[in-house]
Amino acid sequence: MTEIRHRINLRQFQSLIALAVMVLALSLLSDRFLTVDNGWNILRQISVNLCLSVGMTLVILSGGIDLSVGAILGLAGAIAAGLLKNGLVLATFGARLEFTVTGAIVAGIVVGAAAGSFNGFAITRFQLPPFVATLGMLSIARGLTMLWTGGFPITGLGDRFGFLGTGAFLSMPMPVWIMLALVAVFVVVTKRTRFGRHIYAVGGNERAALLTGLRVNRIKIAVYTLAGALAGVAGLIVTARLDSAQPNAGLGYELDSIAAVVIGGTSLSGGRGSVMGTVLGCLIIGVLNNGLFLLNVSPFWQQVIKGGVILLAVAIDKMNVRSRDSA
Amino acid sequence: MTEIRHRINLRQFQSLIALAVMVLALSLLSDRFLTVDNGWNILRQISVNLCLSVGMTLVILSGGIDLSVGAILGLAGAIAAGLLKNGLVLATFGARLEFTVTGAIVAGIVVGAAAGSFNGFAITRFQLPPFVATLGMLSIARGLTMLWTGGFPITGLGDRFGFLGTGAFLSMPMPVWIMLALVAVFVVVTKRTRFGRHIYAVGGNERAALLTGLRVNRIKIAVYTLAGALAGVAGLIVTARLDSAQPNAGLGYELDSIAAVVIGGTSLSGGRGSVMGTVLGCLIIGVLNNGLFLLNVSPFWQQVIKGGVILLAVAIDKMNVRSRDSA
Amino acid sequence: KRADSPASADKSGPKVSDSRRVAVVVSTLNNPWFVVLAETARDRAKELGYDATIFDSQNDPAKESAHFDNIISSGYRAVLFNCTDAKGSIANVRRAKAAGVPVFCMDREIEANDAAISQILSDNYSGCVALGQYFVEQVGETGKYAELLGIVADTNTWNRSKGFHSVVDRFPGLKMVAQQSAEFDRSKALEVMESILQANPDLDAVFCGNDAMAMGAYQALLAAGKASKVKVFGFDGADDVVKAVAEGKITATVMQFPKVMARTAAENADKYIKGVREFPQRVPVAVELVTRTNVSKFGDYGRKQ
Amino acid sequence: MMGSSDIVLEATAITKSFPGVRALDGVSLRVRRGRLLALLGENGAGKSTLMNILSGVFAPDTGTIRLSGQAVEFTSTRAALEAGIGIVFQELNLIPHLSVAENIFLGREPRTRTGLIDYPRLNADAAVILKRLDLQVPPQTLVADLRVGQQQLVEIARAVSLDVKVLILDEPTSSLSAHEVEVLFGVIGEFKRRGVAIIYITHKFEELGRVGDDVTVMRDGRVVGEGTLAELTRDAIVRLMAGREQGEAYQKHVASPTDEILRVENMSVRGGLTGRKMLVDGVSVRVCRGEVVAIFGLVGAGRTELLEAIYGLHSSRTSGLVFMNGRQVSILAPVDAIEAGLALAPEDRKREGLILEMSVLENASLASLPAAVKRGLIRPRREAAHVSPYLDRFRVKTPSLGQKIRNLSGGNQQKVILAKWLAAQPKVLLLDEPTRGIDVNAKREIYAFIDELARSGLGVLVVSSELLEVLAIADTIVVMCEGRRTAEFARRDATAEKILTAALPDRAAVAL
Ligand SMILES: Nc1ncnc2c1ncn2[C@@H]1O[C@H](COP(=O)(O)OP(=O)(O)OP(=O)(O)O)[C@@H](O)[C@H]1O
Ligand SMILES: Nc1ncnc2c1ncn2[C@@H]1O[C@H](COP(=O)(O)OP(=O)(O)OP(=O)(O)O)[C@@H](O)[C@H]1O
Ligand SMILES: [Mg+2]
Ligand SMILES: [Mg+2]
Repeated sequence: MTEIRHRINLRQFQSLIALAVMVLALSLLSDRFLTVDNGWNILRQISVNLCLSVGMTLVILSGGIDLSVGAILGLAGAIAAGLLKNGLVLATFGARLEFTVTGAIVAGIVVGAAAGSFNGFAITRFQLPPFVATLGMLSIARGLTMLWTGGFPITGLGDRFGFLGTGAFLSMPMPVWIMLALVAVFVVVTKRTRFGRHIYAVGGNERAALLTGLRVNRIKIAVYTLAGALAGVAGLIVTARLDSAQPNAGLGYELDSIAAVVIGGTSLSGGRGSVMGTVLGCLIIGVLNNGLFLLNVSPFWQQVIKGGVILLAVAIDKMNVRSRDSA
Repeated sequence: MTEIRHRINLRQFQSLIALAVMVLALSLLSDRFLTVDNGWNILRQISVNLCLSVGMTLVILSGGIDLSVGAILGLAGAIAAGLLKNGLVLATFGARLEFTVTGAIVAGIVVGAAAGSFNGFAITRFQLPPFVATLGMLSIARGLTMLWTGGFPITGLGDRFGFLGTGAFLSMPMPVWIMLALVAVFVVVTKRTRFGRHIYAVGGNERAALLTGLRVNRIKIAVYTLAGALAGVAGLIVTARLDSAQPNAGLGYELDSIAAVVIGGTSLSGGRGSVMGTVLGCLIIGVLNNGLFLLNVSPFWQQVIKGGVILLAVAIDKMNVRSRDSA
Repeated sequence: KRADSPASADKSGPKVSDSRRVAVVVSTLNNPWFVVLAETARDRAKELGYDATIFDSQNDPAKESAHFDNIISSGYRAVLFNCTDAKGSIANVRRAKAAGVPVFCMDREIEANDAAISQILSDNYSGCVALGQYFVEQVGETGKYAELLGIVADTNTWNRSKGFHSVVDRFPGLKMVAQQSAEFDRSKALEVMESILQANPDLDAVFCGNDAMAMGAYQALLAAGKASKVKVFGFDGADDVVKAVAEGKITATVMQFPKVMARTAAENADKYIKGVREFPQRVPVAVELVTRTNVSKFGDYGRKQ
Repeated sequence: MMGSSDIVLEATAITKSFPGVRALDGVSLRVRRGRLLALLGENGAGKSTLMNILSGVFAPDTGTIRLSGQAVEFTSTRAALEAGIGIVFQELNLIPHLSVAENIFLGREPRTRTGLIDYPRLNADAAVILKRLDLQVPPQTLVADLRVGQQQLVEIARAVSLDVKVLILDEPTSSLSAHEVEVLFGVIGEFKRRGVAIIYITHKFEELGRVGDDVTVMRDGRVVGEGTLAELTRDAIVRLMAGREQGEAYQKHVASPTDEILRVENMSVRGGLTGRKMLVDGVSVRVCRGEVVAIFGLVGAGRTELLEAIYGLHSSRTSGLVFMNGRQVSILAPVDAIEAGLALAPEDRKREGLILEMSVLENASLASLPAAVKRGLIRPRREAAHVSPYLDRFRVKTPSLGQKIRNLSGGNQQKVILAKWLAAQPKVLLLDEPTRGIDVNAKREIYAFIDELARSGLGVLVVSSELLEVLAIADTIVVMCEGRRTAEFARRDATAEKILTAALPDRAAVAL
């Protein structure tokens, strides 16, 4: 029993080593890297991806995939910003609904959750493959964002809303607070609650989960809804940080997020992985990006190096696992 | 037995029906749709995606995924164009290697195949998850393309090379010829050769395939190499058509291609699907794109409608399968 | 034999169509500046009595190529064209010309003189030359600056960068300590700027290849408490940046006139359809430097009426 | 004894360890030309591991293998196959979406001169083999469309089509019907006559009398006994396997059940490809408190479908009524069934019963997690405390509760599934072939356990293809044939002949 615990920890330890090696190398290459300020920078920069990736982890653990998170991020941010700035015009009543900051935040998250649960319904009720369902949602959410914004950013959202992105509390930036809170909650949810256990079960063997009496469809809908809501939160952070909802916010973020999850050791076939792994995956990507900018590597080389380092990091990780397995 | 054959055919029939409904609807909505010219347009427009998607079908059938096809397309096109235009400067010999059109074409395909086999090696020898390996390759190939082109398009490649993209033979456009030839070859390969059946075996149950004595690693490497080579062909077509190798050619094509494969009924978990299904998938997407333009739908609404139609097409498809199952 | 669109190419001479349809093909709608360009062109064409549709090429010459195929085969009368690439788009324009569909370029040029009917262009290069000069004026002849590039595979990225450097590089005291791509994107610019600031806390200025990136960079400076120390330069003349220039947040930007270009292109197309054939191949629309001193004259993607 | 020249395959002092387990500890084995070596042992004794080593799946930690006197080291199953060692694994190893013929000849497909697969010949060759095994499916059928038993025959067909010196069969009959076993033995006889050496693993001793020659018994990764089948009695073997005196022979407690818990009326399941065929046709069953009802039938009789239908798995194509304690319940999904007090241990444990990526503990507690939850969170200690008694009762052999269930031997996996359900405290247990692949001692334990459960007031509905099992454990025996209920016997009236007659469709009766 203790031995098992041991092994699981070692498994994560591997990604940690890859991360540590990167941190070490960068500290040697740039004296600016290992500073408190830069630490906050990195954390702040990964906060959005991590929000998305926590939700993506749940989805992938349950055996699915979600391509729509980036688009939902954009939609939720745009709607929150639009409501905050212009309110909601209710044509039939000839009235305009004003939104407070809290109201706009709630609206953004609700929009994300709604889009996510639509994904969930398409996947469970209509049996669409998650890839197709969420690809459709990607397209729909992008279109809706364009229609809502007319293609123009919505800016000037005020300091109170901006606090979410640029403020700090106890000298820790708000996005970092939000991110840490979400990670904490979802580590507990995945490791220590029935719902979390059920996600693993559904991803590990859906048929067995069904036969054991799990409400597979409900679990899936919940997972996609959560992923949507988390994308909504990410959308709020992005919008607040920029003081502007960009119509194309979150473009391509789905791949970044899946990459973080997979680099963090979660299996794309479901049932295997962890939120903590995803945190490491995000950190690896974040540190790499930050390091390349700090070193002012030319943008052309950056891509080559980034690709190479990702391959290397995961390859080393795998090699260690293999050699231990056969030892 | 006949019953089973029957079912397989019916399964493809479903996508065909979805396609037929779309064609019918569009013919009623636009008198421009059902014309010979427009038919060629659609075929020419899907040719690049179909080239990529045939390779992607093999990869997905084998249980993998390839995110690098778009980037390889860009790299292969750029290298072929560069070699054709400027030759290869061999610094050590102080010489310059001139390339004929054929030479450049071969070089483009070889570059694609090489990048693909690198993917294959990373996946088999270093046990990287295909998602990570090909994501790394995406980044590397994009970076190499930038380095090779310096960020500028390579243009003025001449009519002989351009023929590949804009020429016609027996009044059928060359890209359509290439596409049809590739489809024919790979339908036969997947349905009637050992290699093809072994791809299904590896994707259907890798462990069983291994225990039965198939050379699983070799098969996988071959599959990724083919996908790379086909991406190379696609890169040549794009370059020839534009008479210009764009440094960012093929950006985001990987998702389009995976979408075509999945809409065509191939399962992302491997072992199930067909090249003909992918042809239908590409056609559905192509007809949809074309139709939306013909109908003057605003670009913002296009995205919403496109997403909705894809969901609908696949949902109807699924519903039919289900109702027959349970009837 | 060259016969791209077999049926139409076989007929000699342009197809005469009596439709009233005009296409607006724009490189991307993912940037409000281009939305303004496209929508103005469309609206002007509608005012002139045409049935106008916008096509979004999503920065992909291959998608643009597909649009042209569709446009040619469905009998559009003219194309108001904002190309994805100066070279990569030539083949498309030639194809349209061969099929008898006139093409009018807006904002971005194609590097051919015999393809488009006319090109109404915004000169990115010289705009950035002017910006570079103002940059030296404001920052002085010594200092450290960073540059945020747009999408590295985009020609305009490099036109702007080159124009800027053609001036600034003549002052050896001005040192570029970082040159990174933020892909014309506000949120990428924010992140890149954060990292650049980390490596170079003593930065004096930052030149951004477009206004979205300028706003992102400004946001990063604001958060780092350096907004007043570091001068930000943008390009485009987006509304919020013009406002920011007025408030002194951003030092300068360059106003391109999307609405002017779009209207002119639409009007030229109208004239062409009505029989006029004489058009100058290139009509440069001057770009103007927007600084705190003249900012009051600008707004709404152009000069205030 | 025979001369050593007869020895085809010889393994000496093989050891193999997995994390936390020493699966093999200095095992030696000899197999002779034209003879069948029966390899026996409890679940987890290391039989499959040894076979995996002989066939090149794993490399041994230490030890040597000699094939026809030559030392060999296999790096893959392909190498072993090329050297002449063929194997039918305990777990199915088929490609679901290839046809039966393609699966049989996978990697060895005949080709035409153009290099394409020669499908007419492939199918014809496959048809010949299928005929030999009396498997009546067209060679073009997709394997995914076959039932487990048929799939197992396809595996055997593949082995039969090989040209091997040594053939390893790891529990080949675990889901075969009596008739299919008969056919298989015919084929084994042929192989022996051709001089092929056979290693045969089974938990069903009864079979061995017909084909067996030599016996090797393993326990805890060691060989504990060898000899010819003639020398060793059944009792001696069982003693060797268990390493202790055999427990009491299983004695069923005779129940006189009265209180009905579960009643199924007129259950029908439509199915097949056209949806017209009746997989289950108007079957009624009644289970009382404390009663064990066994459903016997040949493979394909529709028993699995019946259990699944009761359990709510085919609600869209099921008709029929289910009553619990006299009250009608509506079961549209397994959740409803579980709420009503049912539990189903499915036939195909890997595909339907286990979450392979999860640990033993997590699998065992999955159906009764609320018991491990306190204030919304799962408490690992509570979880372990809750399921341990059940796992212990079945003597599940695992290095720890945290071991991945994937790494347990087949029999132990089945025990975990049973433990999982008992931890959820159902009223009626539906067991589909509960002792498939389970060793004699464990089987007896499970019988005793079923009996104990029944005595404690549960109702048990067991599907089994083993006549002896049915006769041993059931209070009432229901016989099914081609989807219909053909007979019902009380325990004291039942005889093997009567049951078999009821189970055979008319045409098969003629053939037998
Ligand atoms: N891959 C593995 N990793 C870890 N442990 C393993 C692995 N494979 C087998 N074991 C362990 O090795 C021991 C022997 O297992 P094996 O499958 O050989 O038993 P068996 O005799 O075939 O049992 P059964 O009759 O149930 O099939 C068991 O304790 C099992 O848990
Ligand atoms: N997935 C399926 N698709 C089509 N037919 C099926 C399917 N599953 C079972 N059948 C058919 O339903 C009938 C009953 O099968 P079922 O598995 O219930 O029999 P069984 O008595 O439980 O046999 P076994 O001992 O193999 O479990 C058989 O004729 C079988 O061919
Ligand atoms: Mg075994
Ligand atoms: Mg059954």
